Amino acid sequence: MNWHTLLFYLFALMSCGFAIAVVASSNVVRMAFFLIVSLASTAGLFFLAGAHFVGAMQIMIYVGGTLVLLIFGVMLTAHAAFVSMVTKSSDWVLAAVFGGALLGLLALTAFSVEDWRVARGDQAAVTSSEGEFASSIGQALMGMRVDRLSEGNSQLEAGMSGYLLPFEIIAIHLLVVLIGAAYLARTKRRVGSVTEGVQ
Amino acid sequence: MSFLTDPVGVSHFLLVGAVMFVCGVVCMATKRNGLGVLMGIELVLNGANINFVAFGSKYLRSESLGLDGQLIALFVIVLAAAEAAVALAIALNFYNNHATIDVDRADELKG
Amino acid sequence: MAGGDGLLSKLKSKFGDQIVGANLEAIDPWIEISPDALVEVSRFVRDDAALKLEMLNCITAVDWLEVDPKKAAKAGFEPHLEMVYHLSSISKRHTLVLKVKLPRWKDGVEGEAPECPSVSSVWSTADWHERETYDLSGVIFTGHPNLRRILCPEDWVGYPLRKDYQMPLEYHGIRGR
Amino acid sequence: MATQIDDQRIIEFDVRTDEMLVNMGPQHPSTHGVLRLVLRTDGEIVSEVTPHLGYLHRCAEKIGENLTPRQWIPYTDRMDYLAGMNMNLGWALCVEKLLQHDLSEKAKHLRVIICEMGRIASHLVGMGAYGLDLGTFSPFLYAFRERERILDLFEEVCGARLTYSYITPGGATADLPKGWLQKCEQFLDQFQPIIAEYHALLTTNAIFIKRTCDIGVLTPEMAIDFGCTGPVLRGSGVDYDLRRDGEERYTEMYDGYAFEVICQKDGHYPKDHQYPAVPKDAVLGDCWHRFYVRMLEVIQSMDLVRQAMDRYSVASGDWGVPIKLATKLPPGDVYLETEAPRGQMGFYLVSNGGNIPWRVRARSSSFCNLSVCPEICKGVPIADIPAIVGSLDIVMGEIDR
Amino acid sequence: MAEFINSFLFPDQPDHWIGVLITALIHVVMIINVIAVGALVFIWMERKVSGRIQDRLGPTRVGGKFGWLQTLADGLKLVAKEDITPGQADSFLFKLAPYLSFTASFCAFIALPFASGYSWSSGWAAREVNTGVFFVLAVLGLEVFGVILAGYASGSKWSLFGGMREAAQVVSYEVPLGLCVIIPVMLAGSMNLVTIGDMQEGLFTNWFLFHDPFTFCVFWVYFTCAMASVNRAPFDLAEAESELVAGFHTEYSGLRWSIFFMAEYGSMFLVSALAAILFFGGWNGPFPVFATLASALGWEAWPTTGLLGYVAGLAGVANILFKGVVGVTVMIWVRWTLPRLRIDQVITMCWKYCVPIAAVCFAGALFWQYNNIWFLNSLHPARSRAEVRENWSVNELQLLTPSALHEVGESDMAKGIENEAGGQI
Repeated sequence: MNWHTLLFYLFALMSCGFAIAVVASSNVVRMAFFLIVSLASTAGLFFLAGAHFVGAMQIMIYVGGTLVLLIFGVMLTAHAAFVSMVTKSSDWVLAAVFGGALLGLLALTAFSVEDWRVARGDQAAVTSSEGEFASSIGQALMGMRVDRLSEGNSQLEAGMSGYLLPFEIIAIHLLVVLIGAAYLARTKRRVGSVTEGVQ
Repeated sequence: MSFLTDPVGVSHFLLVGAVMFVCGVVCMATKRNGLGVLMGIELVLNGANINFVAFGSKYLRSESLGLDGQLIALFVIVLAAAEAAVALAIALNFYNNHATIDVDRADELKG
Repeated sequence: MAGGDGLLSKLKSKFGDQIVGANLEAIDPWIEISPDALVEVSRFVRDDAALKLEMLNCITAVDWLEVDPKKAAKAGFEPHLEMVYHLSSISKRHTLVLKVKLPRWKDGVEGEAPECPSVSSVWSTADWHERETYDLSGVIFTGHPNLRRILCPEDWVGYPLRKDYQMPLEYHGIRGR
Repeated sequence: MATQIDDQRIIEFDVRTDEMLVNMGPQHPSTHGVLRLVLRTDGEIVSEVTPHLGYLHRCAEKIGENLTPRQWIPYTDRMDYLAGMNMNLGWALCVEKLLQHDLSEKAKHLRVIICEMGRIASHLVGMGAYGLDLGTFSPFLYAFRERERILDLFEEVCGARLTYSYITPGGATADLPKGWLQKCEQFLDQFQPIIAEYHALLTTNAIFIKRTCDIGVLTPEMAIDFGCTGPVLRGSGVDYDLRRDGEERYTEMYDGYAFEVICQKDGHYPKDHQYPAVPKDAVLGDCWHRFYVRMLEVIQSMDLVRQAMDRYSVASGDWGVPIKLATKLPPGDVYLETEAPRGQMGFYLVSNGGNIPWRVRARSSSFCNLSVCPEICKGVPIADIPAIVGSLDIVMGEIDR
Repeated sequence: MAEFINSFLFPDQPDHWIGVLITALIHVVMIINVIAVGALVFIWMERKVSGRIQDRLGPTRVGGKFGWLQTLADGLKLVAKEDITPGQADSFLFKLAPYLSFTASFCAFIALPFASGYSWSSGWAAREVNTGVFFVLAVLGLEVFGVILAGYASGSKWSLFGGMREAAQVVSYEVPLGLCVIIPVMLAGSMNLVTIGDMQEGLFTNWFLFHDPFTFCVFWVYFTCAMASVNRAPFDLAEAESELVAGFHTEYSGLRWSIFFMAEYGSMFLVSALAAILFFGGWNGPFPVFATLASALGWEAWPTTGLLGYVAGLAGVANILFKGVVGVTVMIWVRWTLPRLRIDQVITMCWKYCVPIAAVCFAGALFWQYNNIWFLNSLHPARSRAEVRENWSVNELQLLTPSALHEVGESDMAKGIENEAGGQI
C-alpha cells in the first residue's frame, strides 16, 4: 500500500463518517461542525486527486466562507429551542430505506465500469507535472484551454475557448446574489418588537 | 483485500461521493431545521463535486475529463456559496417573521 | 438664600397656608412646606425667572426620634421624619433649602412607611435620591416611576437609617449581629 | 423604564436577532469596581441599561451618627478613595461651617495645595482608567508613574498613600514637612512636559477620537436636570465651578487666585491655543469633551498649586490646629458642597447639640453622574458602554458609600 | 526525504506509506517546535516589549536576568491548573474548540517554506504546495471556527458576543486579505510560495515591496488586514477585555486556554512570515551575499547541494525567522500603543478603506506590470526572475484573445507553461 492509498482511505473515512454524523446529529451547531470536518476531508481528497487549486478553493470558500456564514446564521437564530430539532422515527425509517436503496444503486454504478475501477499504473509520473497548476485553470477561465493545445484543430477550436462566458455569468450572478441576500436579510423593525421578546 | 490495498481508482472516489450524496439527501429529507436542510444541500453538492474531480484527475485515469472536471467543481463550489448566502438570508428573514426555523411550519405563503 | 425675605413672602402669597414655617436666621436658612404642596412649590422655584433653581443637589430624610425613653421627654421634639431638599441655581448662583415634615409611620402604624410626593418629575436627580431615601430611611414617594431599593438588596427588611432600626439577626445564612 | 422604540439608532440596525439580557458586572474589567449594569441588547446594540448599585455599600452615613466629626474623617477617605484629600476637605469644611470656625490664611493655602494635588492624582487615574476602558493599557501605567510621585509627596505629609485623613475640621493633622515645597516644585517642573505625552497617547490619538467623539452626548439641560457636576457638567459646556461659584466658606480659599473655569465657551476653551485642538467630530457634551476637561483641569490644578505654594510660604498664621476630638456641636444643620475631582461633593450635618452628629449625609457626585447613564446609553453598541461609563469617571466607593 | 527513508526500508517501493509517515512525523515535530517554541518566545517578547513601552521591566526573575523562562514557568502553572468546563457549556464542542484553532494554525505551516534551494526539497517546507499562498490563507481562515465554536459552546453570553464578532470580522477581512495577496501572486505569476520567494532574489530593491508604488501601498493594507484576521489589537474585538470580559475564551482555563494562545501566536508568526515571503524577499537577505561570494570565487552559482547549499538554506531560514519576528514585534508594538476600535468601525474600515485601496492597488500594479514600467527593478535584474518574467509576459499576451493562439504558436505557449511549472518542482 502506498501513501496515496493510505491517505485516501483516511480522508474517505473521515468525510463519509462525518457526513453520516451530520445526518445523525440533531444539534445544529454540532451538525455544522461535523460538516466542516467532512468538507475539509473532502478537500484532502481533492488534493490527493491532484486538484490542488480546487482543494484550496474548497477550504477557502466552502469551509471558510459558507460555513462561517452558516454558523453565523445558527448563532443569530439560536434560541435554545431551535438548536436541536428531533426527527420523527418514522421519518428515519423511510429515509434509511430510500437512502440505502440509492446508495446501493450508486455504488453498483461506481464499480460497474472496468476503466474506472482500475487505477492508472504510472501515477507518480503524472502527479508532479500535470493538473496541479492554477495557471491552466485561470487561463481556462479566461477563455484559453492550454491543456488542449496539442489537439488543436478547427473543429475543436470552439471547445478550446474555455469558460469565459460561464465565468462572467457566475461573476454577475454572485454580485446579484450578494446584493439580493443583503436585501433579503433586512427587516424593517416593527414598533414594539424590542420589548416583546424577553418579558 | 485487493479492494483495499490496490491503488485507488475513480470508483473509490465515486463511492465516497455516493455516500456523501446519500447522506445529503437523507439530511435534506429528515431535518426539520431550515439550516439543517441547507447543510444537506451542501453535502449533496459536495458529493457531486467529488465525482467531477475524480473524473477530471489524470492521476486516477489516463482518459480523464481533464481540466473540465476541476473547472465544473469550481463553479459548483462558487455557486454553492452563493446559494448558501441566499438560503441563509431566507432563513433569517423567515426567522424574523415566524420566530422559528422549523421548515414544517413554513406552510403559509404570506410572510 | 435665594431672594431672602422677599422669597418667603412671595411663596406665602402664592401658596398661602402650604408654607408651614421658615427659619431665615439659621446658617442655612430654610423654608418648610406641607407635603401636599411639595411638587407645585418645586416646579415654581424651578421655573420662576428670578429663582431658577434648576439643580436639585440632595434629598435627605432625618429621623427625629429619641430612642432612649429617659431622654425622650426632654428631647425637645416630637418624633417625626424631616425631608430636606437642597436646591441650587447654576444660572443665578444661589441656593435654597426646603423642608417637609412627615410622620414617622403612615397613620401611626409601626412599619407602614409614610408617603411623600415625588419630585422626580421636576428634577431627574430626585429619581435615584428618592430611591436611596426610600431604601435607607423608609419614605414612600408617591408618583415615583421606579421605587425600588437601590443600595440594599431587594429583599432587605427595614430601613437602616431609622433611629430605631434593629440589624437583622441573619440574612440568607449570614450572621448579622 | 420602557425602551424608546422610536430611537432612530435602534431602527437603523436592521438585521433582527434575539434579544439578550446581559449582566455587565459586578465582576467585569471595565465597571470601575463593583458596578453592575444589566444590558438589554439586540445583537451589539444596547437598547436599555439598568445600573444596579450597592455592592460596596458600607453604611457610612449610619456610622457617622455614632462617631464624632473628627472620628468620621477616615470614612470620608474611603468614599472617593482616589481623591481622599478632597473628601476630607468637604467634611472638614462642613463641620467648620457648623462650628463657625475660621482658619488662618496659611491653613487655607495649605489646603489648596493639598487638594489641587489630590485633584491631579485623581484625574490621572481617571485618564489612565479611561484608556483601559478603550482597550489600551499603556496610558494607565504612564498615569500611575506620575501619580506615584504625588502619593510619595502625600506620604511625606501624612504617612499614608491612599486614605490620608489629613485635612481635618480645624485645619490639618500636621504642617507640611520641611523641604516639601521644593520637592513639590520639582515634581511640577518634571510633570509639566509629560502632559504632552498623554495628549499624544490619548487626546489626539485617531482611534481614541473615533471612539469618543459624538458618543454619549449629554446636553447641558440634561446634565443639570440629572444633577451631573464637575467635569461631566463642564464637559457639556456649563460654566459652573464651585471653586468660583460655591459658598463663601469654600471660595474664600481661592480668593485672589488667578484661574478660569474649564469649559467650552463660544467654541473655545480657556487658553486653548496651548493645547491640542478640539477635533471636528467632537460634539459638546460627548465623551471626548468630558475627558478633555479633565486633562485641562490637571494643567489648571498645577497652576493653582504653584500659586498656592507662593502664598503659603509668605502667609501668616498657623497651619490649622484640629478641633478637639469630642467638640460639642451647636444644634442646627448645615450643608456644604465642595468641588471634588469628580464633581460636587456635598456633606449635610444635622446636630441636636451633642458631640456626635444626629444625622450625616453625603451627597456624592458620582452617584448623580452615574444616574444619567441609562439615559445616554440607549441605542449605543456594547463597546460604547465602557466608553460612556468611563467618561463619567465614577468611583463606586463614593456611589455606594 | 520519504524516498530516502524508503530506500532503506523498502528498496523496491519508493512511495511506501511507512517512509511517508516517518517523514511526516519528522515534519510535524519540527513545525510543532516552531509553533510551541515560537509561542514561548513571543509571549516572553510581548511582555518584555510591552514592559519597555510602559516604562517597566517585565519579567526579570525566572531563568536568569531577563526572565527567559517566565513563559515556561507560566506554561507549567497553566498545565497544573484545573480544567473547568462550565455547566451550561456544550462540553464536546467546548473541549474541541481550542484544538480546532490550533490545528488550523498548525496546518497552515505545512505549506510555509522557510528557505529554498536545497537538493532534497526545492523549498524548505513540510510539503510544498503549488497553490501555497492560497492554501495558507484558506487554512488560516479555518482558525476562526475554533473561536466561533468556543464562543458558542461556552454557554456564556460574553463568549457568544466574541464568537459573533469574530465571525463577522474574519469573513470581512478575508476579502481584502485575498486581494492584497493576489498582487504579489500576479507579479510572480505563480501561487507557489517558493517561486515567489525566489523571484525576489538579489538586492533588496528586487523585493516586491519596492516593485512599484502600489505594492508598497498594498503591503500596509495587507499588514492591517493580517492583524485583523489574527485578532490582534486594535482589532482584538473577539476578546475585547474591556467590553466582553475576555470574549470567546472567557470560560477557558488552564491548558485549553493556553492552546488558544499558542494558536494566536502561531498565526501571528505565520502572517508575518507570509508578509516576508510576499513582500520582503522571504529568505533572501537585503544583499545577495551568497551570489556575490560565488561570483568572487569564480563559480557560476552557489551550490544547492551538499554542505554549502545547506549553509545557504540555513541562512535563508535565519532570514525569514528574523523577518517574521520583526513583523510580530511590530504587532506587539501596535497592540500596546493603540486603543481598540469598535466593531462597526472595524467592519467599516474593512469595506470602506481596505477593500477599495487593495482593489485600486491591484489595478495599479496590473497596469504597471502590463505596461512594463520597470523603473527600479530593471537596475538589478535577478536571474530566475528575468526568466519567469519573460514567460509571464508571453502568457499574458496569449491571454488576450483565442485567436492570438495561432499567432503566437502553440509550442511557445506550452513551453511557457512548462517552464513555469517545471522550474519549481
